[in-house]
Amino acid sequence: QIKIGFNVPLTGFAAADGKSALEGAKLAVAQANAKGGVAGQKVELVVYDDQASPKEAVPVATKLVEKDKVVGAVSGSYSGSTRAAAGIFQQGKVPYVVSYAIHPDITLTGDYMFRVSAMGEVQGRAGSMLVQNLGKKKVALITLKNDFGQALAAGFKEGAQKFGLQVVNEYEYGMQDRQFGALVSKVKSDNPDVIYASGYYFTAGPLVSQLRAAGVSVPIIGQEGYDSDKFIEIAGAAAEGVYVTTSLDRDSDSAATKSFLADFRKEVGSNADMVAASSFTATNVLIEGLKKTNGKGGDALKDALAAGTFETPIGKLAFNDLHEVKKDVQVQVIKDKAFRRHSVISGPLLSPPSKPAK
Amino acid sequence: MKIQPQALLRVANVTVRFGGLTAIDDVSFDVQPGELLGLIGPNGAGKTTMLRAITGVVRATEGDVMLEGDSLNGMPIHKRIQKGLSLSQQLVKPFREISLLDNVALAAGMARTRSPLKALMHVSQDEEAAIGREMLERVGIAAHADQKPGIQPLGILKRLEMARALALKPKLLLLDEPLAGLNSKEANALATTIAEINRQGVTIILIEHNLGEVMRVCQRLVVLDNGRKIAQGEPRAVMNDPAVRSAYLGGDTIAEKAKQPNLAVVGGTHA
Amino acid sequence: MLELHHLSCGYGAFEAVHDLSLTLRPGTITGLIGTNGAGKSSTLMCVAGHVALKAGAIMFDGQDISTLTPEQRVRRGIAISPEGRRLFKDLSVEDNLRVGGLIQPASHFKQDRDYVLGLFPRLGERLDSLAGNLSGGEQQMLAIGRALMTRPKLIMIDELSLGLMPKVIDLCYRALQQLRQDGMTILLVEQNTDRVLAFADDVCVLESGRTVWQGKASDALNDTSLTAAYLGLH
Amino acid sequence: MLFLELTAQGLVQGSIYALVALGLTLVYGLLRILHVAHAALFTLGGYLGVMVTNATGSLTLGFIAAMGAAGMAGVAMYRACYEPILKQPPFVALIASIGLYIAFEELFRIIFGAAGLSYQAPPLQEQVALFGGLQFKQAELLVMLGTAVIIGVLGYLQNKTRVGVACQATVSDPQMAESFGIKLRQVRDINFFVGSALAGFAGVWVALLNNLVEPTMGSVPSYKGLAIIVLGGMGSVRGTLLAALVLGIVESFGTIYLGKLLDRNAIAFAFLIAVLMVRPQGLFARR
Amino acid sequence: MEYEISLLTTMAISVLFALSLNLITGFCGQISLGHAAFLGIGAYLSALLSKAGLPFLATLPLGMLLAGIIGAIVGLASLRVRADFLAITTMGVGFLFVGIVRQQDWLGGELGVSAIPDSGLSKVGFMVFSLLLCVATAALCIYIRKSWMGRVFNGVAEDEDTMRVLGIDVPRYKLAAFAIGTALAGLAGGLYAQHLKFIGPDSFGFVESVTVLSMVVVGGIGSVVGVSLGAAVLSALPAWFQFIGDYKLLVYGGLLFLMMRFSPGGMAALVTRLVKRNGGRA
Ligand SMILES: Nc1ncnc2c1ncn2[C@@H]1O[C@H](COP(=O)(O)OP(=O)(O)OP(=O)(O)O)[C@@H](O)[C@H]1O
Ligand SMILES: Nc1ncnc2c1ncn2[C@@H]1O[C@H](COP(=O)(O)OP(=O)(O)OP(=O)(O)O)[C@@H](O)[C@H]1O
Ligand SMILES: CC(C)C[C@H](N)C(=O)O
Ligand SMILES: [Mg+2]
Ligand SMILES: [Mg+2]
Repeated sequence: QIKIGFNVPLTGFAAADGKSALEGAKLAVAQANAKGGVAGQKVELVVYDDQASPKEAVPVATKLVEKDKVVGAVSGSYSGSTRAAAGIFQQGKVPYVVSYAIHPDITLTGDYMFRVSAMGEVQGRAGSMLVQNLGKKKVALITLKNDFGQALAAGFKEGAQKFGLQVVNEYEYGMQDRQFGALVSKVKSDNPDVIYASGYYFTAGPLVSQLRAAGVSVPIIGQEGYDSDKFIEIAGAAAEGVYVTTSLDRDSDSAATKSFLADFRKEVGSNADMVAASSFTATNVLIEGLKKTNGKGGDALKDALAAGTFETPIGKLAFNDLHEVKKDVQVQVIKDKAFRRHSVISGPLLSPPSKPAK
Repeated sequence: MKIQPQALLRVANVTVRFGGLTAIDDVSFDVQPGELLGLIGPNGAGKTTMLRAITGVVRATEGDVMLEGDSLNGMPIHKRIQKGLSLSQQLVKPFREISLLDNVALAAGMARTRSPLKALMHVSQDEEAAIGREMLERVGIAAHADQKPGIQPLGILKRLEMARALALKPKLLLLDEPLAGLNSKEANALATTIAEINRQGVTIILIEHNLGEVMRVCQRLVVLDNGRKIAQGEPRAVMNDPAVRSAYLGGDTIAEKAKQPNLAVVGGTHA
Repeated sequence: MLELHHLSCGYGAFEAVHDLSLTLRPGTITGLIGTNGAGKSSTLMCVAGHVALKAGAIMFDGQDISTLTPEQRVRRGIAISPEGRRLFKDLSVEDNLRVGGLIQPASHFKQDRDYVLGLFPRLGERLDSLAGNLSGGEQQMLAIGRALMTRPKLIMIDELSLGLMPKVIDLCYRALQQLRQDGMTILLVEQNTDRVLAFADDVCVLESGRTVWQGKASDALNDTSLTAAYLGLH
Repeated sequence: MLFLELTAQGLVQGSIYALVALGLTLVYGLLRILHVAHAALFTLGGYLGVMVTNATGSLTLGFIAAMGAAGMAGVAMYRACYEPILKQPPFVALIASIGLYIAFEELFRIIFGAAGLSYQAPPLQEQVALFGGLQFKQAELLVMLGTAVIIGVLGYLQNKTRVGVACQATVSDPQMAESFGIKLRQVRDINFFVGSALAGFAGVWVALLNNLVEPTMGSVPSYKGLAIIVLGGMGSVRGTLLAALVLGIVESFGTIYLGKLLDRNAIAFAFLIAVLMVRPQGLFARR
Repeated sequence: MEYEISLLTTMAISVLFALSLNLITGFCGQISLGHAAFLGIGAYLSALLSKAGLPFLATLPLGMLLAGIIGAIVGLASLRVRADFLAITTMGVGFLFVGIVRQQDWLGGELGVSAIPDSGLSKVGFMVFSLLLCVATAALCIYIRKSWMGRVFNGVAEDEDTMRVLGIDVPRYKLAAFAIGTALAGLAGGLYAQHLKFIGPDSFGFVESVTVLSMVVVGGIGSVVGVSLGAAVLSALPAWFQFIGDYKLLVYGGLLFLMMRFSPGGMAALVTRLVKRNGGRA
């Protein structure tokens, strides 16, 4: 048996995403095993709950490395916990594939780190490009106060400067806020052309619905945090027309994407979201790497991952020298209660950072 | 008023107000070194408040309190205690988690506890325990030394309160109804103890409603009524003062009789 | 009226009162005396239902009330002015009296309050003060007044004269005599032994939780061995 | 205009705070327990409101179910959790309450799913235009109105009636309260029931305003409620209301004009600390 | 083995942290619901100074100093308010700390501080070092308990008004308790940062403050041995409970509740009771 580790928030505030991530990873493992596993052996996913908290992630990662002796690991968790775990995997020389945590320091931790998603800054820049593409100028920036939101805002502002957009006002709100009355009133009085608001579906749902209810009708741009059917459920009619920059394109022609979406539906019984797709991808990437090394971990696996290219539901991936991927950002728009393709953003603006010169 | 520069304690024109209520109204008196002064007056006259103003538990709204010529104004409680005051309260408040002896020893350790640093450097409590035992004996409850206050009856606690105040080795001891809750024999004994302590050089202000004992041990009386000082002087003379008699002793005057409530109202229904 | 049959009570394993039998005749004053720690307060609190009954029975008006809750006992007509006063410190004087009158119809309140204020005019000047801010004596008055507000058949007063000035003590005793005439039964705990012996009909002397003497107050005064040994009279 | 709107939004937020804190005030006022688990009843109310409304189509039924269940759960909490440890020092009850809160949060997650629930067709969402172009959702208007009425009634009960005095007597000295004919358990049960039902009531409103109930929705009220009763001076209905509204308005303006300097919680607590340093007994203490 | 080493280190740091709160809340009776802020102050200072090139060991006393000074300032606030008011005030201090840190770019803002340089001690070395500090702290606590300071703390915890009448400078003692307790929390913070190599504002929030308070209370407030036990057990609990996965926090919350409900004196009381019963049988 080949063991791969998986740290994921199953309890605590991020449990909903954690559940989705776990389903994605489990699907990847099941599919691999159905096809005969790796080097004739079955793949086993060792799952630990990290509560999305750095403090809990450290013992979890240590346990995976020391006790379970996993050959590689996948993060199905948020940035904070993933960062804390990263150091331990790096020290243990265990390749660690990160699915959707966006903190820049993760890949900087060392060469055993890999990330399959776009970093926050990159996605923020893509957001600014979308504004440009929509032909809008005056942006109200609403930022979720955590590492995710802050990274997005930084990227967005960087892009905005490049495109000559005007950020009329910038607001921040907390992870636990659900009532945005004051903020909405103020945004309304700012009278922007477009709103760029970061958040997770559980903050974005109420935010968008409250904006719309107050009569703010300008386009709203969200990002991968919105990417869940729950967002549409919460925001209801208000969700219609909201743009989302993400890594999953529901209308993709790619076979990998199509089969993933179908398989997920069949196995889990609900629609896959970005978190599920990313975790599936990360797990799959790791398994593909293992196939190349015949189940060996360590340096061999690291090199195999670094050298490989992977067909995944979120596009064709290859890692750069910092082990970040360069890929296009998908813009989805909500139409008739479903995520639909709007456009794809690509170009040099989306280049991930590469290894800092020492 | 005669000014006596050598007064140990001097209360000068003190007024205490609680919101709209004037509990003490422009009261002045002196306490001479070595004196045993009785502070008496009707319920709610302001006696306890007076002691509290002296110790700083309540702030005087106006006026000044001076100990050995130094003004105590604005001085926090603990400084006043360290300067030589000590208060035995009307409502007893022992520390319930520790024994009676430790209660007294804690007070006796004042030199050690003056600053946290000093307190941190010292561990032994032997000396203080010895003082504690002595004080408990003095007030007659040494037999209970190792028990916790929680289960003690009121009479014991009243005396514990006094032992604790004594353990501070005060120059001026303020006693608020130390005899309350004791039977006449015990009250008599404790009053004698108080007089004895006084003879050993501790100046004392005594609040008491037990007039028999007050008359027996006090050298001088100050009488408050409704926040005002209505009399002071030699006990017998004060007691004969008609103002004092009517406010405090309730001689059967005609007016008194007329005010007697109609007692039949309550209780009759059930009987 | 109130009959204690071989009553023992205490705290946890500790027995504060042993085998106390006492009968209060209706419309009389009974004094309960004894040194500190004798068990007087414990007896009162046991009758009120707050100290655990370990053996024996409490009969009131011919019925066994041993198992009733304190709340049921006061409705039967037993009121207490407890040791330590135990006022509702965060309530005003008037509200304390109001609580006293809770078991009576609201319409009685004004009348009963005025009676108490007539007894203790000092309280009338402090109606809006919080009970916790009252002076010691004022608190004692309020504790007694609050008990009276229940219109009890039996009132138990612990340390009646504690903290009261001589004039008010006189008043209280006179009021109690009047209440007795009106048919109320009174159980008094008092350190002021001379006073009790002069006023009470019956006395019971406790010592370390045991009865050492019981009988008519007038007889107690004549029993010199008793007065010398237990009552601290000279 | 913006000023008016921000004030109005502050009042809406404040009303929700008031409803949650009010239940806490009743409990705190009675038992001096920092009843963190109160927020779990708020969440319970939210869940039941959404589920019953979704199942029956009637919001009224949703309210009844939410308030009834939260009220009963509150009484059960008192009996099972607090009554046996009343004599213990206050932090014992605090930690028990926190444990209970965590357990409840997890139960909600395990039973109802981590992602939360929403109304299929959220009621009371229409906009109502008031004077001066001020706009409200129906739900927002109703929550303010409801809060005002409830506070009025409770304030009257607490201050002017025998029931109120009886309740307060049990605080200072429960034993003596019994000795004056007060049924201790009954008084406490009723207080817990009413306070908890109010939390459930608030839960339904929040669900209506956000169209979302989640296992963690009680975490902010769990501590903000405590902050409000302290700010209000502890135990008084009127003080709690005023404190909640003031805090709502402070947050409303604060998040807009100070949001870059401090987050919402920090603004609220900075205000709280500032007030307590000047008035250690709270804004509206009776003493 | 490394797993056990890491777990043991975590436990040692938690015990130290819990003891530091016990000094304030258990000994001196001043309840604090924002103690994690001081863990944070120590952690941030140590992390930043380490990154600036200072040797790890040198950062610890500095962290203690800063935490202690700020602790004393918060202590000043505690002089104004009491009991539940103090609990909520300190809770506010915790929120304020997190709110301020979030906004400071030089503290890493939301992103926190990572890549904290290694102490140079090996894993085992660091564990031993943490354990030593933890034992030293426990010894200090026991000594304080026995000293006159401990007696005064006790009195202040029970009835500060009466302490004043006994001539005790209550404010200074409260400040002393806050200063010592928060300095020790700062020490724990330095170890924490070094152990996790990553810190962010969320690691020092309300949840953390509540967690440490539950360690103290579950252990048995005031009892040094009890609190150490409580902190050791509660800090390792999530790791031990991995096998129940989804029910982890449910069980954790349930245990907190049951413990308080059936053994309000905490583990200290539980152990005493068990020992007594067994002794009785033997
Ligand atoms: N903190 C306070 N707030 C408001 N009023 C107070 C306060 N303390 C005392 N008083 C009032 O001030 C008056 C004087 O009270 P004080 O306790 O000094 O009386 P006293 O002379 O000691 O009476 P007693 O003999 O009954 O103990 C009383 O009427 C009391 O109600
Ligand atoms: N809560 C308690 N727990 C344990 N023992 C108690 C408790 N209260 C009182 N006792 C004990 O019960 C005995 C009787 O006390 P009680 O208070 O009834 O005496 P008392 O006659 O009223 O004395 P006093 O005249 O001093 O008030 C005493 O030995 C006392 O120590
Ligand atoms: C669910 C995701 C949007 C999480 C996010 N990328 C983070 O790192 O916090
Ligand atoms: Mg007095
Ligand atoms: Mg007694």
